[in-house]
Order: sequence, then C-alpha cells, then structure tokens
Amino acid sequence: MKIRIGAGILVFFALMAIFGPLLIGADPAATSDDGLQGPSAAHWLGTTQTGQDILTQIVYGARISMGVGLLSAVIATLLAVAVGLVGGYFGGAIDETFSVLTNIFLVLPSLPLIIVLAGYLPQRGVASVAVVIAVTGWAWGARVLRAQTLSVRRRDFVEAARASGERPLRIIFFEILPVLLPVIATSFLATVVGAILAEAGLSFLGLADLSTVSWGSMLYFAQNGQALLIGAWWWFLPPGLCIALIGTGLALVNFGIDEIANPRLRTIKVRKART
Amino acid sequence: MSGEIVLEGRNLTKHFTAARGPRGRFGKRPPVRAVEDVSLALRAGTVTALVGESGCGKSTVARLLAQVYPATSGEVLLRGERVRAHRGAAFRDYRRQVQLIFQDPFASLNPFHRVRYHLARPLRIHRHVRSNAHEQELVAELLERVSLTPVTQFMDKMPHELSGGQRQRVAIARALAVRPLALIADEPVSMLDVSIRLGVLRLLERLADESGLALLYITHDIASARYFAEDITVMYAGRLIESGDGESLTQSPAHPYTKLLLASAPDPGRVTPPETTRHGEPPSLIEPPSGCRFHPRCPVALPVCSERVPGRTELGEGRWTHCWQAEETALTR
Amino acid sequence: SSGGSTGKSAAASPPLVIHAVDAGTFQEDFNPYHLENVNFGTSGMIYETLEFFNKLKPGEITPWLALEHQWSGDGKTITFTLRDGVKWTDGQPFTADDVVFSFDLLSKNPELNRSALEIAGTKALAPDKVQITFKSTSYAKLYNIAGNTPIVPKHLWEKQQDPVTFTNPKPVGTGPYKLSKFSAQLYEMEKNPGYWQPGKPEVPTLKFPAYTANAVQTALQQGELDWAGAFVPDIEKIYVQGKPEVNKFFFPPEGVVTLLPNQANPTLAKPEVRQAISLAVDRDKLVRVAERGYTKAAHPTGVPMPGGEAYLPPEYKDAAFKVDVEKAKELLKGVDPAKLSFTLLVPSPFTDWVNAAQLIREDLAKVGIKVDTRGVAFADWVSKVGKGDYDLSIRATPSGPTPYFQLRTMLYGDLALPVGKAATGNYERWKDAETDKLIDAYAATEDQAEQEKTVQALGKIMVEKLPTVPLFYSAAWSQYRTDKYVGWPSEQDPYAMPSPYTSPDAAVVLLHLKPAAK
Amino acid sequence: MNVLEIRELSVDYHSGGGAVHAVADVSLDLRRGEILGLAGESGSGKSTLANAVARLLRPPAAITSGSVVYHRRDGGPVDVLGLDRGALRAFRWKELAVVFQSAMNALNPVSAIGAQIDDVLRVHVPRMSRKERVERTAELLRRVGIGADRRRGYPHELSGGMRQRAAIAIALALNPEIIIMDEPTTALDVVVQREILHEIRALREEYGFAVVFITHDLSLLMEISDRIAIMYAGRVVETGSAKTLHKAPSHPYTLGLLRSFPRLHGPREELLGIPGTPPDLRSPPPGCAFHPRCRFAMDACSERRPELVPGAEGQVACLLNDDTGVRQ
Amino acid sequence: MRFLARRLGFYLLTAWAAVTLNFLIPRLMPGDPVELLVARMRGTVDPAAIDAMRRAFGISDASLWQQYLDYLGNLAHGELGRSITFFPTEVSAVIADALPWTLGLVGVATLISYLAGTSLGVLMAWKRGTWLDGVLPAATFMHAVPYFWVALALVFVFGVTLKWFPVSRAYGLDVVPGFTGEFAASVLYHAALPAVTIVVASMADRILGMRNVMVTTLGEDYVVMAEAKGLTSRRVMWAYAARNAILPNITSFALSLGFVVGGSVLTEIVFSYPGIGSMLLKGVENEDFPLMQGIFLVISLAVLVANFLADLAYVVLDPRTRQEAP
Ligand SMILES: Nc1ncnc2c1ncn2[C@@H]1O[C@H](COP(=O)(O)OP(=O)(O)OP(=O)(O)O)[C@@H](O)[C@H]1O
Ligand SMILES: Nc1ncnc2c1ncn2[C@@H]1O[C@H](COP(=O)(O)OP(=O)(O)OP(=O)(O)O)[C@@H](O)[C@H]1O
Ligand SMILES: [Mg+2]
Ligand SMILES: [Mg+2]
Repeated sequence: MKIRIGAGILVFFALMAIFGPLLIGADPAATSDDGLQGPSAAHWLGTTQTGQDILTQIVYGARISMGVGLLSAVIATLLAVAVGLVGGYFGGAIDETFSVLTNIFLVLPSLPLIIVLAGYLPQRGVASVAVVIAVTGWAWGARVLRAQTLSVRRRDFVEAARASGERPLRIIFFEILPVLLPVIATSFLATVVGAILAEAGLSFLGLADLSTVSWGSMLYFAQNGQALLIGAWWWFLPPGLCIALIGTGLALVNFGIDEIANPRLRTIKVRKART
Repeated sequence: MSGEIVLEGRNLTKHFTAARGPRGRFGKRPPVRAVEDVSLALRAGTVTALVGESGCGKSTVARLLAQVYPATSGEVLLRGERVRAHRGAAFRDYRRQVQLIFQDPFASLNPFHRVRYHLARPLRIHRHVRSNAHEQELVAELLERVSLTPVTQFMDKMPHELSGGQRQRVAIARALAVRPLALIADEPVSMLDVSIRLGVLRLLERLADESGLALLYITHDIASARYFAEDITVMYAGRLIESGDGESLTQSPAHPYTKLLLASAPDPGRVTPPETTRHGEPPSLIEPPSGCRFHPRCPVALPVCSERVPGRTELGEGRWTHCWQAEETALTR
Repeated sequence: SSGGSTGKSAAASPPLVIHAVDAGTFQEDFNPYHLENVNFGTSGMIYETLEFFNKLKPGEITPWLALEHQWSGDGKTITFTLRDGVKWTDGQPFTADDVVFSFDLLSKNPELNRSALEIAGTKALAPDKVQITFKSTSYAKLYNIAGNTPIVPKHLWEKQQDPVTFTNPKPVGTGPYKLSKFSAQLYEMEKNPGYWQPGKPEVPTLKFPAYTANAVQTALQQGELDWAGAFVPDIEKIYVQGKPEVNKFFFPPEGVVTLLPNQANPTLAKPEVRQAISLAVDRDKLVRVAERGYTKAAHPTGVPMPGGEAYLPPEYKDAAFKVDVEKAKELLKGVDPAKLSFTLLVPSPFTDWVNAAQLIREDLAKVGIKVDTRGVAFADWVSKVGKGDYDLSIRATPSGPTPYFQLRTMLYGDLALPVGKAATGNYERWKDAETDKLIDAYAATEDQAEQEKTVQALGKIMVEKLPTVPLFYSAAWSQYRTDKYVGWPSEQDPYAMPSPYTSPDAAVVLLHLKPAAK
Repeated sequence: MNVLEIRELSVDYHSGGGAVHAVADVSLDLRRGEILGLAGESGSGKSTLANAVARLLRPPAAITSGSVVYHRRDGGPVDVLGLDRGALRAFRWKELAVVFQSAMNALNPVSAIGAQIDDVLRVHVPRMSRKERVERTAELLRRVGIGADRRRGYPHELSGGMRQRAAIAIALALNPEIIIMDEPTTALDVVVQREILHEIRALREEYGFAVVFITHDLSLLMEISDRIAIMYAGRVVETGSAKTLHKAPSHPYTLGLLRSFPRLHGPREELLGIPGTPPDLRSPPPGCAFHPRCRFAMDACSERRPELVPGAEGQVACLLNDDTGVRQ
Repeated sequence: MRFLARRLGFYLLTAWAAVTLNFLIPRLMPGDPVELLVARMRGTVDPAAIDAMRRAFGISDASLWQQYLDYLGNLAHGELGRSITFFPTEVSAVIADALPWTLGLVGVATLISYLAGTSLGVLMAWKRGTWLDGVLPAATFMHAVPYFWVALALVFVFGVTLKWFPVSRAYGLDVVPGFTGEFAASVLYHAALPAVTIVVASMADRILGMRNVMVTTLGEDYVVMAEAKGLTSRRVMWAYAARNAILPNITSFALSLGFVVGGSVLTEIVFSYPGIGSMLLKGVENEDFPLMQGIFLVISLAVLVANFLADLAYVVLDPRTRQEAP
C-alpha cells in the first residue's frame, strides 16, 4: 500500500520531469510583463515577479532537482557499495581504513561541509553540485552496507560459495550484492531524499547555479523577491511542496521496502477479537 | 577399519585473536582457545562422527579441515600430503577435494539463485562441464543422486520454495558437484525437523557407502552418531577426549565425560533414570581450566588432572582416550 | 546655540533609525580605515574628511575640515588650509598635526591605504596649513586625498602599537556625532554638542540596528526604519504601501552597468558586432523587468545622468539607445553566423543580472546571436572576468566624483592586462591610443573645463566605437520616511548621495535634516 | 482434578495469503500438579496454544473460538479468555507463569536479574517491604542454584544454563499453579539440560504446580512428563500417559516420531522416520492432515477428519484406530 | 572504559581529519578573497591596494607544508586567524559571539525534539492500530520537508500574517542584554519560531526511527515475558521496551546531530538569527576562508563532542558495554 502510494507520487514526478517540458515547451526562464500574478487560467500557478510562469518552472525544475538527486545518489551509492562491500568482505586493514574514513564522513556535519565545499566550487553546474552532495553523503550507506556485509559474509551460503571455489569479487557481486539489494535500495532512496534536500538548501542559499531553474533556485528567487512579505504564497509554496512530496514518495517506498523485509513494522488493523 | 586415510588433521590448534573474527562493538577480546591439539583422520567410504557439546569447537575443527581459515598450529594432510597453499589454483584444487555441508539449510543457499545456479557454479568453476547441454545433464544427475526427483521440477526452484530437507539435499548436491574426496557435514540435520532428519542422514550414509567418500559427521547428538557413524570421536572444550568405534564407545565409555554425556542424553529406553548431580557449566575457552579441561566437573578427578594434560591412552581395537584415570588403569593392567 | 540637546528639543526630536549595511551582528570596530562594512557611520559621522565631493553634481566640492586646497604646478604637492575652531569630541583642538599624522599613518601602513595614495612626504606648515607631497602627478586623486581620507586624532592614535588591527572601541572624532552605545545588535550615536557647524545636527540620536538582507525588508514594511539603503524587490507593496508622501525613496545613478564584450574574442573585437548587440538589446525592458523600474537606461556615453550634463559631448547631448533589429541584422551580414555564439557569464547571486541576462539572450536571439547564459559563483565570476576568460558578461563600473573615474576604469589601456592575468579594470580589454591619451590628459590638469572636455571626447568614443555596451545605471538605494525629519536629498535637490551606506555623504544628509513640522 | 481445561480452542494468524489455522479445535486438560508434555513438529502450533492460554497472543493472531477455564484451588472456575485487564494481570504470574524458549531473549538485557524478580514482587505483592523482596529474591535464586550474589548480575554475565535457571526463578516468584515452559532447554547442551529437568521435577514435588512442557524432542518428554499430548498441524492427534505412548503409540504420527529418534541403549532398532514434509497450515490437506505422509493411510483418510476419541489409555484421532492402536 | 578510550581515539582522529580537511579545502580551491572584496566594495578600494591588503589578511605564500604547520600551531593556541569580512576581528571572537546563540537554540530544540519524538515514537509503536497511526503519514511528510521551507512557512503564518512572533534577530532591540528577566523573556520569545522549526523538522526522524526500533523490540521475548509477568502496560512500555529500543537510537541520534546542525544553519538564515549558521553563510559569500574554516571546525568539533556524549550515554544505559574484559 505504502509502496503503491509512494511509487505513484514518484512516477507522477518522473513523468513530469521527462515529458512535462516537452508538453509545456515554453522556456522556464522566459520573462513576461505580467509579473506577480496569482493563479489564473493563463498561469495555473501564477507568475514570479519577473513574470515567469511558475508551473513551467516547477515542471522544468523537476528535471534539475530530481536529476541532481538521482545523480548524486547514484554516485554516493556506488561509493557506498564499493567502500561498504569491499571493506566488509575483505576485513583487515582495508576495512579498518575504510571504516575510519566512513565514520569520519559520517560524523562531520554534511550540510556545513557541502556549504563550505560549494562555496569553493568554481563551476556550480548541476553535475558539480551533485558530486559535492555525493561526496558528503555516501557514508551512511557505506556504514549500513558494511554492517550488512559483515553479517552476510558470515552466512553459510557465502562460506559455501567460497568452499566451492568462487573468487572474492564474484562472491561480492554475485552472492552478497543481490542479498543486499533491498538495503542498497533503501539507502539509495534515502540518499536521493537527502540529495534533493541538500540541493534545495544550497540553491536556497544561492550557492548553486541560479541561472538553471530548480525547485531550490525557485525558492531562492521567491525569498529574494520577498514572496512572503508581499503575500505571493503561490511563489514559495509549490516548490517546497514538490520537494516534500517527492521526499514523502521516496520515504513511503522506502518504508514499504523496510516493511517487506521486517513485517513487524507494518501498521495493523487490530481485530477486536479476544486475544 | 575400511578405506585409506583421505584427510587428516594433525595436532590442529586454533586460537581466535581479536583482529580477526567478529569483533564486538566494544573493543578487543582476549584470544579464544577454541581448538587445542586435535588430530583426526577421515577414511574413504567411512563415516566418522565428531561429538561434543555446544561451543566445544566442533565447527572450528571442521573449518580447519576444510581450510576455511588457517590453523594456529598443526597441519592438514590430504592423502598424506601437507596442504600449504592458501590461495590460487593449488588451493582451489584442495577446495575441490574437501567440501563442507552446513548446519542451517535455510542459510546455506543464496536466496537469490535457483537450484540450477547453485549446482552449475561449482561445475563450471572446476571445469567439469563442456557445454550447456552437458551442464544440464550433470545437474540432473546430481539432483538424482540426492533423490530430488523429478529433477526437472526441482532444477528451477528458488530456495524458498523448498522445504528444509530438500534444501539440505541441494546443499549436499552442491558439495558433490565438485566431486570431492571428503565431505564434512557440520550438524547437517540439527536444524531439521525430527521427522525428516532421518532421510538426510540416510542419504549421507549412502554417499559414503556408494561413492567411497570420506565423511565427517559433526553432531551433538551422540545417539545419532551411534547409528550413522562407524567411528566416534568425542570432544570437550576444544580438546579430544575419547575415540573409538561407535558401538563400543557408546556402550562402554572410558572417559568420565563420555559417561556423563551418555547418561545425560534423554532416552526413554533407559532402565533407571540417571542420578543427577550438579556438574557446573562448561568452561570458558578464553581461560580454559589447567590440565585436563574436564577436571572441574569430573566426579573422579585426581590431583594430577588439574596439573597436566593427560596424554593419549590406547585402549585397543582402535580406541583411545585422554584421561589420567584411564592412564592409571592401563598402567596397572 | 549652546549645542546642548537637552530638555524640550530632545523630547521633540525623536531618534532616527538607520539601516546602512546588512549585518546579522556588529563587531565592535570603529577604525575608519577599516573596510566600511565594519560599522557604518564611523567615517563621516564620527571622523571627517578635508573636503566633501558631491557625486551627484560632479565637480561640486564643499570645504569641510579644510577651507581650501592649493596644488603645486606639477600636481605633486597639495597644501590645505584648515578650518579653525574645530575640536575633537574629547575637547582637544583639531590641528595640522592631526592631518599630518593621518596621512603618515597611511603611508606607513599600506594595509590601511585603501586608495593607494603614493604619499612622499607630509609637513605641517602652520597650525592651519598642511602640505602633502606625492610621488607622481595626483590631480585626479584629489577626491581620494581630500574627500575619502578620514582624519584621526594624533593624540590618541599615536599611542596605538598596531593601527592596522586597532578596533578603536571608543572613537573620538570631529564629526557631528559620537558613539554612545554599542551592542552586537544595535549601536547608537548621539549628537556632538561641540560640533563646528553651530546648531547642527538637528537629529539628536541615531540608532543603527543590525538587520540581515531579509530582515530589513520586514523592517521596512513594518515601518521600523526611518532611513535605509536596501534593494527592495517590490517597493510599492513592501515599502511605499500607498503612502508615497511619507515613505519616499530616491535611487539616483551610482555607476553604469555595461555588457562587457571581451575583445580577446575576434568576433566581439569587430565594432559592427558590438553595435549590432547594442541595437538589439531592449534596455527599457531590462530596466522594467529585471531592474523593476528602479533605474534608467544608460546614456550612450555611459556618463551618469542626470548630473553629468557638463560631461556630455554636445553632439550626443540628447542621444539615447533605440532598439533596431533590422539595422542590427544588417550590420551582422558580413559575419559568419556560426561565430555568433557566445556565453554570457553572470554572478548568480545577482538575481537582477541573472534576469537581465535572460532578457538579453532573448533579444540577441532575434538578431541571430546565440547566447548561453551561465550563472556562476560570485568569486568565480570575479576571477573569470578579471582574467578575461569569458565572451560576454555584465558588470557595473562605479562612478567617482566625476565620470572620468568610471571611464578610466572602463577604458584605460594600461588596465587591459593580457588574457589570463587578473585585471582590475578594462575587463573587456579595450586598447586604443586615443582613449589613453585623453585619460592621461585629464590626470595632468587641474582645470575643470579642460577635464570636462577630455571626458566629452571619451564619451564620443563610447558612442562611436562602443568599447563596451552600456545597459543601465546601477542605482544607489535609499528609502527615507518624512514623518520625523525632512530635508532629504531628492532629484530636485541632489546635494549628496542619499544612501545611508555612502560616506561621508550620509553625514552630510544628516546635517541637512530638520524635524518635520507637526 | 483439572486445573486448566481447554475446550475447542482455535487460533488463526491473519496474514497476506489467507488465515493460518495454527491451532484448530484443541481440547486439552491439565491436571493439578502434573507435567503435561506437548510435542510435535516445528510449526504444529505448540507455542501458539501456550500463548493463547496465557493470553499473550498479539495481532495478527486471534482466538477464533473456544474457551479456557482455570480452576482455582479453593474457588470456582475462571474464564481465562474473558478476564479483563486487571484480572488478567493478576492471573498472569500469580496463577500462571511462563518460561520462554530462549532465556537470553526472555530476560531484559538492560536490567539485573534481581530487579526482574523484584519487579514481579513489587507489582503483585505490594505489601512486601523492600527488605522482604530482597530476601525473597535471594531465596528464589538460591532455590534454582544461583548464588544470591548474582542478584545484581545482568543476563549477559550469566551462562546459558544460569539464565534458564533465572527464568525459572522468576516463574516461581509467586508460587503459581501452572507454569508453561516453552522449549526451556532446547538451547542447552545435554548435560545442563538434564540438570535443569531434574531441577524442574524437584521443584514440582516441592511446590505442586502443574507444568505444560513444550518440546519437539519426544524422547525427552517421555522421561519427564506424566502425560503427553502430540500435536500435528494445529490439532492434538493423541494424548496419553508417557508410558503408554512409549510402549503403544496409537497414532501413526506418534509412532513415526518415536521411531525417528535413535536410541543410545539397547539394540539398534530400525529407524522409520516420516516421509514427506509438514503441511502448509494455510491449506492443510483435507481429511486427516497427516494422511499424505502416513504409511497406513486409507482412502477415507483424505475425506473424513478423525475426531479425538478416548481410546484405551488416552485419546487418539485416527481413523485406523478407533479402538485399537497401531501396535506392531 | 576500553570502549570509551577507543571512541575517544576515533574522535581525535576525526577531529584531526576535520582540521586537515579544513586546512586543505580552501587551499586547493581557486579564488582570492581580496580580489573579491575589492569587487564587492564597488570602488571604495583602489585595486592598487590589493597587495597590502592581502598581507593584512594574512594570506601567505609559504609552502603548503609550512602553512599547515603554522595552522596547526595557531590552532593549538586557539587562534583561528582574523576574519576577512569583519577585519580585523579575530575569527574566534566572531565565533564566540555567535556560538552561544546557536548552541542555545539548537541544543534546546534538539533536546525537545529528541524527547518528544522519542516519546511519540514509543507511543505510536505501542498503540499500533489506533488513531496514533495517523501521525505516521504526517511524520513521513515532515521527514522530507526542507528545514528552510518549514521556516519560511512559519514566518509567513505566525510572523507576517498573524504577527504573533518576531521573525528576526535573537532578542528585541529595546532590551539590554544582561541577566534580567526581561532579556530572558525576549530571547525566548525570539527563539520560539526558529526552535519550533527545528523541532518540527527534526522530530519526524526521531518518531520514525524510534517507532521502528520499538516495534521490533516489542516482538522480543523479554517484552512478551514482561507482559506475562502481569506488569502494568506503562512499566512494560517504558522500563522494558523503550529502555531497550532507545539504545540503537542513541547512536543514530548522535549521527543525525550533524544533520540537525546543518538544518539549523538554514533555519538561522531564514530567521536572521545571529548564530553560527548566518556567520557561515556570510563567510562563504565573502570567501572568508578563516571564518569558514573556523566555523566549520567549531561545528565539527561540537558534533564530535555530542557524539562522544552519546557514547557515554550508551555506556551508562547499556550494561553490556560496561563489562570489563576478564
Ligand atoms: N571466528 C571466531 N572468532 C572468535 N571466536 C570464535 C570464532 N569462531 C568460533 N569461536 C569460538 O570458538 C569456540 C568454538 O566454536 P565452534 O563454533 O567451533 O563450536 P561448536 O562446537 O561448533 O559449537 P556449536 O555446537 O554451537 O556449533 C566457541 O567458544 C566460539 O565462541
Ligand atoms: N506471526 C505469525 N504470522 C503468521 N503465521 C504465524 C505467525 N506465528 C506463527 N505462525 C504460524 O503458526 C503456526 C504455529 O506456530 P507455532 O509457533 O505455534 O509453532 P510451534 O509448534 O511452536 O513450532 P516450533 O517448534 O518451531 O516452536 C506455524 O505454521 C507458523 O508458521
Ligand atoms: Mg558448530
Ligand atoms: Mg514454538
């Protein structure tokens, strides 16, 4: 159920990101003279101060926001898998090094680190922001994966594979990795949420490329244009809601996966029977 | 005594140190003296049982024999040759000849792979297959050997679609796929339901008989060892205590611990219920008792028991024990 | 007047609440040589300069601590005659020694010498006469010398070991105000009763609360501030609120924003391409949409208007930019269309420029020029533009006391460093012997008429050769409320820069204020 | 003299693919002071039955029908399933205590052993003073063979056997009438197991409580129990005294179980085992649930479900044996 | 104790890593703060003065290694250099001014959020199947909402529209800082909205985390046993289930501190709260290396200390860690 609602939300946004721009066509940055209009038939979600159509921006922004989220989550997950699985499987000095590294990145507060790193970024394109977020965001996944790898590598089927002569890398990727897929999926999804939030935060601070339209940069402009003060709720409400909704969708899917793995977590309908 | 010695462990000792092994979250542990000076030989076509209570080091012996990890000291010999390599082709060759079967059939198959994959991988790794058709043929043959018929039906099942007994059979088939000389079964049935244990044990027995495999059957159930093994070796707290052929060992145990074990095992057929006294807990392997490790619980302990480790006393007919009492009787005899 | 602001007059005259610079908190630093974003009012209100230059009326110089100045023939020595009867707020008299000390301080501590004055020597000729010698002809630096160098008391400052890091928590100056209260969120100044302009100032107390860029908007909306210099995204809604008589604002030009065409790019080095770009850009729309109508399209000469009338070449007095797409296309006929593709670099925190870039892109597309706007970090933009690593960019050039300063920054050949080296001006890398000759000529004379003429010639070059493309003026921000005090500078009476963040102009404004009639 | 009467009790687990009838129509009596063994394969519903009696089932489990009646030593019958919260709290532990399968998991890992006994005393015997409680705790621990100084020890500091003893001490705290022991010795090795069994018998002699002893090790039950009930697929298929079952099992399943255990002593009997696999409780086989694995199955077995009927020396549910056993 | 010693060692290592990272990042990245400052000052600084200013700001040309040693040496004396933005104020002074506000705000808000979130999580797990399940979707939503957006929304509703709360600064302009009731009241009043933001935005994680662990814990035998022992629900819920469920949550709570601190940086900016967050942004905007470094260092160290405290709490709460090696 949760998975379904969550996936529904995600599919909606994914479709919006992929096909929305084709349908709408307009340039999200295109300005016009009817600035600061409330929602109307011409502008479903109203306009910004410079007359940009907010719906168009939301649709295009979905691409950037989700793109950054996905890209950095992919990078972070690859890092996490490499560090977590390899360290966890081989143990020894590699593992010690990896886990100290992981723990360091885990304890260092990531948003300030992102802010500091982004502050130095020469090119604040989508890709570089994604990389910065990924670099600071892989540690949690690596830690979880390492712990899981440690337990999985002790399992008999791994021992059995080793006993039957499989090579380490094949064991890691064919025996252990599939078992960890749900864990990887949850950590991936959590990273996506984190990355979208981080991108929004960065843009909001004006530390990302503001000439590309993302939900975060929309919020930045809304804040800069004092949307709050002039009562232009239609300007700052939609981007934030979209971020929260995507996050909710991802979280729902995540909790759904958790519940499949751990059925106890499900919400239950208590039958009024004598128990 | 049938068959030649296939696999032999000589004076195997294993201490787990902190750096390896599962380290607790909270700092280092002192070394665990899990196995001390264990020698064991497996013969072709013979089932040998290794019996002992939980935590006494049975699995560790099994893993040492299978070279899952290296021994702290002592050596493993395969057909009389010392095993040296721990990686590379030579080691893979060793792996091919000695195979393990695990306790928990629910954990020993990867839930993501089909039965076919589990059987085909070892065949491929060890280059037993020539073509896809050949692979199919060999897999079918393996399934038949472990009585999973009709084979076509089982080939494409996922582990979760199998019952515990069926899984254990798949695990056995996988071990057989590499065509080993020796098979080490670590409590292969203790996780299975009583009613289906028998089938798996019979299968193992048959394999030893028919294929001439050397089989080590590890169990804490001495009664089943009596039924399925020709030789029984009893272990206590990391050391061997007594060994001999199944029937005579169970009927006339020499070591006080074996006696205690036999007396404690539930048996409705017993004529008089055994008298029970407190024996205390099994010892810690981190700081094992000095001398004979059983002496704190032993009803007939001698002063020497706490001082020196008893040597092996041959009792004839292939039986021997490590006990100062037995030593004395042997001397006086 | 006795100067004592006691009793009735204090009660009748409320404090003035000022927001000058965005700050979350204040640091206790009243060293006037430190950067001005430290604490506002240090320079002007507490410490004064020798003369006052009205940037809104280029050429208008008011005597201040000095009554007059005299250049030597070669422009290397200047002699000031000081005002008599000026006192430091601790009661000590202001003398030539203080001026000598202040200039020596700068020459000994280059870290404090923000205007990079090349001081060769100082001499107190008499208690009211000071002579300062420079290493080179310095007519053009008069503003920096007389109008932008605060004078500090020798008797207090000479005790300081390290004037560079001295934070001067208890400032003593000659200005109309003295510091009365300091906390991290608020500092206050009160009237200097012994100020040398009798009866002034009429505003007894100044309050400087700390506001961040965000908070100041709310404060303006809620009427907490009497005088502010903030960019307000929607001034009618947020600030004026239907009361234009009370909630007034005045945004005079402060500098000119130009579209920089990097002439290291061979296509942009062609004058017809620059002309075409200029013809295609709809400056009125830029001003209306991106700048929210707060400023005006620039005069084609780049000279800030109004105020710079004297500096306009007569033939272009009434010139104005007009959009002419057809003519632009015509001009581009001979240019390979494949080459007409540029990136337009903008610092992404400057949202109005980001929007302007977007509009420019739309406009240039109409004449077949493809523009790719790229928002980059402020630091990156500074570094890229400085090194000439861009095609097009937008940049503001600040004006000085006369348009010359701005034109020199924009056009002087010596500033055009090779691509790859960080330049401090002339970012478009304009190299023209005639231009350089004119600029040198201005610096070599003291005669204002002569100076005006060279600027006119420079203006002509701007119009005809278009080394860089003027867009619109950058505005000085100032919002002021007339319910407590009147007498603010306005378009009709531009006696000083109206922004509270410009010094020493802000002090001049305060001295003009009178309580509003009840 | 029954202390507990279970009548036609059924428990379902409601989960994704339909209800699991974990306990179906079970009727069982527990006599005062006896040890009743409950045996059966894994998943046959032993624990579910025990938890139902102790009212410890949690969703998705639900009792669908049946009754459980408890007879006080002095008073009238108590409908256990109808007890309200307060009464249930009093019933639990004062009248009925439980020892769980794995003592490591059943003891609160963050609180000392003594505190966990003290907890019970404080709630149920509020008039006891602190000092009395400490004394009682020490006595209970001594009674099960743990030094009183271990009162402050945490579960992880005790060995497996000691933990199990501690769990028994907690169960004894209020002198209950019934103690349900769900596989109390499965995790222990045989030597320790024997000691604990001995202990249980001795305590039973002393206090006179009745025990429901659950295990799947039939030979163990044979030794310790007075009476045994065998469960298969959620139903009781046979009950009888330990001796009878050992000598003359009436149900083919009981026979199969008995002949699955190798014997230590005596001649090497042939082991029979039970072919096939335990049924899926979501859709148990029609008729007698055991018939697909039964070597004596008849056609009727797949059609008619046998009722549990009193036989010669107990009860049995098998069509073969409406009166005679499958003795061989 | 061994455990704590190990953790302490790890934190020292991490602190060193933070310090080094802090040193390296600005030096490996392009950009020149002085040029930037000149550009920002719009003509009030003559470009010819750049060199002298660079010297004043202590920007050095020494070898990287030498700079590193100097940096470590200065750190050891608590010297973080002079801020460029607030020249010549010492970075340590800037931080000393800002830190108390952040510590107070984030500390109190985090404490509230932890206590409330944990309790709610416990209750939700305990009362599964009741109306409390309705909190779950709300928590899921809140879990994904950006801090600053919550802040903006609160500002809009309670600050701008209803005008119930002030929306900027840490205390009223008309109060004099000091140990007076008036000042304290003003501080509390001003902290209300930012604190609510942090609580609201960070509580969801606590609720969800606690609920999950708690639900798992509820299935443990010792909880069933506690119930069987006839204890009151309250006692079972808190002394048995929650007491154990909290343990794994302590670690995750400590690790999430970094996240909360990050979020509060944004919160501070929205509320113009004069804390570390606003300063950090200022530093970043001005490429004020010393300031950024100092603040990042302080934040990192604060999070490290908080983590160490969490470890201590773990040791106190979990008897299994107190075991001395035999
Ligand atoms: N990797 C390891 N690191 C540290 N100690 C270990 C390790 N493996 C086993 N031990 C310890 O060695 C001892 C012997 O363990 P082993 O698994 O061989 O016992 P076992 O006889 O197989 O017990 P069981 O019947 O429970 O399977 C135990 O005390 C165990 O805790
Ligand atoms: N939470 C649950 N949800 C669904 N089915 C369950 C649940 N718990 C138990 N069952 C099912 O109920 C049946 C009876 O379980 P129970 O635990 O009572 O068996 P048992 O006889 O105690 O087995 P064991 O010997 O393994 O402890 C089993 O088929 C089991 O699969
Ligand atoms: Mg084992
Ligand atoms: Mg059970």
